[in-house]
Amino acid sequence: MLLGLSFAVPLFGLLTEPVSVAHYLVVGAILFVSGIVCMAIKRNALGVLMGIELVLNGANVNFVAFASPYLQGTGSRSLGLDGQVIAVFVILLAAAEAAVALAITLNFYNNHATVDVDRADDLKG
Amino acid sequence: MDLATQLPQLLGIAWLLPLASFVLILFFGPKMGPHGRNAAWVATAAIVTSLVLSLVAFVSWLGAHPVTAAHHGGDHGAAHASDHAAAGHSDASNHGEASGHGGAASHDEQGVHSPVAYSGDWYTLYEGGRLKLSIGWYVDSLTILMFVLVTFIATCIHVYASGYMHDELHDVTDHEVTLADGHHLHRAGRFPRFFQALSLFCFSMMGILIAGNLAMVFIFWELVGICSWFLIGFYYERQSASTAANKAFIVNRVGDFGMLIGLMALWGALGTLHFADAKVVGADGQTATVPGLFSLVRPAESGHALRVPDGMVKFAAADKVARTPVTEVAGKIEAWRAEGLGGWLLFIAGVGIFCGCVGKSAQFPLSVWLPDAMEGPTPVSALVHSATMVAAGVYLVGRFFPVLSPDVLLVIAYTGAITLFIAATIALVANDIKRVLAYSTVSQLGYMMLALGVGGWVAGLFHLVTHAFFKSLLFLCSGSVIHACHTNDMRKMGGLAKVMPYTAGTMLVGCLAIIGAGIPFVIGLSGYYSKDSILAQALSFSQANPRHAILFYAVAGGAFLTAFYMFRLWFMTFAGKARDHHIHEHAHESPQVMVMPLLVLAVLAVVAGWTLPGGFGIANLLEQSRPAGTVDTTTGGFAFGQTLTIPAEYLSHGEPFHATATWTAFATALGGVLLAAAMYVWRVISPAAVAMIFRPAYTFLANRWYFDELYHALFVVPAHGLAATASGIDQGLIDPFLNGLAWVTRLVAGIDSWIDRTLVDGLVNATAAATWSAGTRLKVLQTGSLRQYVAFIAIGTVALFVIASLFFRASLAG
Amino acid sequence: MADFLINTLGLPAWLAWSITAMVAAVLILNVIAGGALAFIWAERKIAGRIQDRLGPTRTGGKFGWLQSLADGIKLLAKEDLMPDGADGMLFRIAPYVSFCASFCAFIAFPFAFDFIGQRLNVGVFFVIAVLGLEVFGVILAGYASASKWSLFGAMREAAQVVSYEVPLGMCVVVPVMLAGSMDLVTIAEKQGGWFTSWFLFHDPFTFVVFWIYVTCAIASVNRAPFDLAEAESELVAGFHTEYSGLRWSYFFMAEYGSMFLVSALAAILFMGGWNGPVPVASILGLSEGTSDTANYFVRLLGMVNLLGKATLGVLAMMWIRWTLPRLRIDQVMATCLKYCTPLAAAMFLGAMLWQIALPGGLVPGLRRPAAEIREGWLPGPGGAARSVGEDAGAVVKVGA
Amino acid sequence: MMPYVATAFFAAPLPLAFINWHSFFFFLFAAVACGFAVAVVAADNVVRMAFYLVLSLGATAGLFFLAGAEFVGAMQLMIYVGGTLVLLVFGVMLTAQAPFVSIKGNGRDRVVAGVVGIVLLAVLLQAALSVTSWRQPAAGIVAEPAATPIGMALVGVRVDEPGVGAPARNVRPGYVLPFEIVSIHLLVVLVGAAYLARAKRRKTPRAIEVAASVEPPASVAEHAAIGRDRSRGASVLSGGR
Repeated sequence: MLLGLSFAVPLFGLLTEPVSVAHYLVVGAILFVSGIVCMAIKRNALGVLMGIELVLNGANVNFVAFASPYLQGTGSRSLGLDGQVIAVFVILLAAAEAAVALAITLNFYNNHATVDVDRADDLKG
Repeated sequence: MDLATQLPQLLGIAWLLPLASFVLILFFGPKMGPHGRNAAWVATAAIVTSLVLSLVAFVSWLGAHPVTAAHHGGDHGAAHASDHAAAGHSDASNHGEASGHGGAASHDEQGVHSPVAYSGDWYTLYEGGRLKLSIGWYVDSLTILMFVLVTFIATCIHVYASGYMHDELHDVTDHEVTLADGHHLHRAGRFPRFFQALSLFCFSMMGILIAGNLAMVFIFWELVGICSWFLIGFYYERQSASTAANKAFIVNRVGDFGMLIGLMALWGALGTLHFADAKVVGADGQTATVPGLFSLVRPAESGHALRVPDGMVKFAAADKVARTPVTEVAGKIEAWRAEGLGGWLLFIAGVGIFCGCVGKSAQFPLSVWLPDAMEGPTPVSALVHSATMVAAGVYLVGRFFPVLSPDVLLVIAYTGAITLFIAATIALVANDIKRVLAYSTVSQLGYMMLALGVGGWVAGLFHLVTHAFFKSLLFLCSGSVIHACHTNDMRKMGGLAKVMPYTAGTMLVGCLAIIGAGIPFVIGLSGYYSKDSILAQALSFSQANPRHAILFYAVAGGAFLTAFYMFRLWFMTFAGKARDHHIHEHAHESPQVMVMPLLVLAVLAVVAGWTLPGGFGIANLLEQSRPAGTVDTTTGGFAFGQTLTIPAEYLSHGEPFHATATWTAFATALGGVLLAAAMYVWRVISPAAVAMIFRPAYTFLANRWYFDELYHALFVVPAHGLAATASGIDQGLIDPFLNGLAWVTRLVAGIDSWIDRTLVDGLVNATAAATWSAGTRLKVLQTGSLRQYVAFIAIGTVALFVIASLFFRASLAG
Repeated sequence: MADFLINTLGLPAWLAWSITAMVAAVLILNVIAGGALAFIWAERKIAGRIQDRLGPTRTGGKFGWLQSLADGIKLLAKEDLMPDGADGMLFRIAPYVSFCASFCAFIAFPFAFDFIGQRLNVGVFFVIAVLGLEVFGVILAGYASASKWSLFGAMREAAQVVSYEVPLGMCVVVPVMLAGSMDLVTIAEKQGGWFTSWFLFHDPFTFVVFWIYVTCAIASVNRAPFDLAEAESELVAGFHTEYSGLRWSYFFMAEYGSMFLVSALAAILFMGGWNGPVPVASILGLSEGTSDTANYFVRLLGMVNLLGKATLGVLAMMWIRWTLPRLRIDQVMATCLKYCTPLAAAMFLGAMLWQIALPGGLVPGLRRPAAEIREGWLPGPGGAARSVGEDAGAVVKVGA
Repeated sequence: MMPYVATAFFAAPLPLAFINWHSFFFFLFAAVACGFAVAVVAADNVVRMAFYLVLSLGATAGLFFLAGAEFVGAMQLMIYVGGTLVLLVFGVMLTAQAPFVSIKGNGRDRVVAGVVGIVLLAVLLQAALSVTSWRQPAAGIVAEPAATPIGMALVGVRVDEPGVGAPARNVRPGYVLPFEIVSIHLLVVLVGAAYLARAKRRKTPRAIEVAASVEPPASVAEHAAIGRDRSRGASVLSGGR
């Protein structure tokens, strides 16, 4: 019955079977790529900053996924605590990086009265 | 508190107080009142406290060991018997309660005399292998007596100096120093500095006195030497002063070299430098007795008779020991000792230690430094170079007496005799008042050495004490005279008795004391007693050893000369008419603070030798500490193959020696005084005429036997020659070689620099240019657009992925 | 309850679980909303009394207890305005963000032993974190209103809340350290027994920490004297100047919700949670696990207990609000950075050293022996072992 | 496909009974996270971007909770959403004036970035789905709660079993050193940020002329005011984290 349903309704199959690491990886990939694109197209420094946050977050999703014993298929072992701790550190460092980056941005704004990263080309060759 | 713990504490504090004042003045001296005026108070307070403590120690010693008359003479043996019967018993250790002989000496089971002494260690500097260097004490009546003496004289001199040195309280213009620009030296006063050195000296001197072992003695020996250097060179801008200071120091080093040899001989052979036995608590908890030098050389079991200690025997018989099995060594020692092995070692040890004393006490070969030392301020001359430091040599010989074998004593005796004679003769013709006193000091020291050498232990040290009093008195008087006349030359003085009566009177007392004046067999000044006992002992020695009878004549002649030159001094200074009116008018009596010490010292110079009814007196006090085994006549000799007889000292107190000695002394002294009076008061004999008649002798003496010239020829000239040769080699050979080397180096460096400039630099510059051009071309890539960079990164990642998955599929297969 | 539905009524599990969730949500919502109504009324009365007025008297009987209900109706009926320059989307969504934040915090909040939406083994952490999100709504509102007053108000509140989270966190860490767990249930359980085993009386340092916590809590929900964000004397009404009607009331409910939450948190962290000063239940012999009714009764008792303490806390806040004057912004910051933070840090250190020095407490008899703690009900040392099980386990049961 | 979904959701409760609620919540959160991430990219208004980012990160926190990493989830909420985002919004507020709130990028960049992004996404997805062991459904082993092990591990004691990463050796190191390093790092960041962002007098002529031309003098004063506020704010914020 269940089989029939899942054959008939491909999406429904997703809902009935438990998620795997790959699901998380896909989410992580999407977050990561959108972060990259965000960094690539935003001219607002803060936008770039948000892109960075997104990228880090995507990476974090992967770490947590690999760390979680719950998501592992039978037989394969999880990354254990290491993954989670790495995620924690990434979060902490992201906070720090955000603070510094914001400070830099504000300084830039103080001196150039704009947050447009394309205007920050004083070092252009 | 029993004496054994009380004495070290009292004397230890008394010893350290001057050190404290030294440190205080060293750091805060200039801040002490205007120009450091109060430094004098600090130093004086310290030394006065030391004096008080020493006196307390003295009194408590007397309380424990009352000084009674030592019964001498024919009944000596009986005395021993009775003592033995009466007090039968106290333990053989040096710490035993006193009884019997000399009031405070104990008798061991054989009824043999052994002195009372307390010894111990405060602090161990270093202990390793057989070497143990420690700060310890060895206290007997001699130590305490010397403590009182030194602190007392030092106190007087501190007081005196605080008046004498007042010039240093403000800026000083030294008229004896002329600078290159023709002006006189103008410098700031050094008042605190003087008292600082004085305090350090007192500390070091007391260190020698209280020292419990030879190593400690040596340490403070050197400290005293450096203090003397400071004080002689106090006016170091004066050529003469600095030269004199260096001379004193170097000459003393010569003596100390000998002393080091002695120390090495003792330690190498015996492995200990402690005077007394030490009780040590071993690991097993029970106390063992480590024998000190004294009981090694004069073991108690053999009745304290002198013998070569086992250690020295083994040391000398090293090769035999090597050939003997260990178990049998102990057995054979006696045989080896019988062969006379080790005797020389003991002789060397004794003579070595004596060398140090020779240097310090300015004995015959090394006596040249003392007269020059008079360049220092007069209080220094009084304290350091008459009363205490120079006495340190005599003190050490006395302290070390038990270890000295008869032939060492003979060496000492002859050294003393020669010194005595030479110094006295020089003093005859000297015209500098302080030099006269200096040479008289040397000759008196010769007296003491001679006394010790002929076995007069008490006599020598007795004379040391009394001499300290009247010689410091004499120096202070001369200081007061110089203070008044601003010159040292006696020929410019004369008739001063009227203007400065106190000085004249006290100096007269001093002169009488030093010549040993007194009413025969009734009473006399301090010198009377000490000098008589020396004469008596010399007499009995020369009778015991006829071939050494000359020693007695030396003493007698010395007495005559002493009397002559001392009164020559007094008459030229105080009697007659003024020779130089200019000086005479400006002369004046010295201030109160300088006169007080004179009076006090004069009194003591009178009474110091007396023995109160009941037996209390310095002589009997010293008798308490007479080294074990020196009571009775000893005969022996290791080195010269001849047997010497050191007569017991108590013999000299009895007939016939006593009377003879007294009469001799009286006659010689009287003769000397009368001759002096005849020449300088009544003008019966003209000194000039005498000088004319004996011109060669006169010039010879006036030039001090050409000692300085002799040493100059013997040592200084060769040294200079050697130095000249060395410098010649240096400049002639080594310098050209080095210069050539430098030239070659410069040549090579030139070539090198050419290579460097052209090739290396060229290469580097080329590289730089290349880099620069590359950079200028490449910089266009740096668009400065953040977003482009991000895009590039992403593209790069993709490219990596694609390449990886295209070419490295296998490794990626997961 | 879910078991009850499944076993007794025979409902399918998914339905049972969703019903349970609904019920829980509705309960919590009612707690907030009803609580807000009650508190608004209470505040008016208290303010009146403190200022020697009567407060609301007429609406609904003599105490005016229907006053806030009437206000609510009025607010519903009010036209809600939006400035022209406003960023519409953000302007509309801001109140809900605020409210959701303070509402979600209740998910992990235990009212009694297992009267709890979702038991997390990081309960305290979660609650504080989510509470921190409330400021977002404020910032968005402030920005979106396109008004200087609002912007400044929002800025102030943001700065204030974020900075006060530091000492607040430090204060919270102290009970966590004492209980060895971040699970609120565990923390409360550790303080069971007589009031002497409350962390408030654990040692002098915790006692001080409690007062620091109170200060920081008031500041972080920006009540007077820290209500810089709506300082009417300087900026008209701060971040909600432009708001009216229902949206405005959401901000209000969020504020009262978080007030209640911090008070209840104080009760759980320091005042024994649902354990009364006197262990009435165990004295009566009704300890947990004797029977279902007993458990239910005990937990009910505990909930009353906790709500009582929380309410007391809220009333105290009102009292403070109507007593103390408002601080200046620099004073607020100084209070946080110069006094609260160092003091909290020092107290933390002190409590830690105290634990090392006197593990058994000052008077060993007073502390409740560890054996008495219901190990059977508690997870192993320091954390709720079964929490993920409750989260996912049930679902998995169904799914697999 | 739409009808299927309809049937899937509105058919008789029977199929609902088979729904794996864990997967359901996963998809819910995943959709929110990805959706708003894309929204961040798409949006022009900075403030809205920040808002979307909040939602996206919050949803990610939900994902963490679902994966059994509660501590990380709470951390995410507290620091990322609570801290970093507040920080960002601060920046937004401080620089939020008409010209900068929305800076349009030019189309060419968008196109290039989009292409690159899509390719990168493709590569990543390929990599994610290529490994079979990752794709096999979860066995659903209920994990021990992670809070305590992490806490213990951060102070150097490992109470969990070593993961695949760590080879089976007896001594299992904790994370004391990284922990210390991170804390020092945070301190340094605090100081550095406070220094960088402190309000200072504008010296650059360029800035002055800009201020003169772009804004009325009044707003310059206001800038100064905000600057003062900001310096406090920035230091406080970085201190908070």
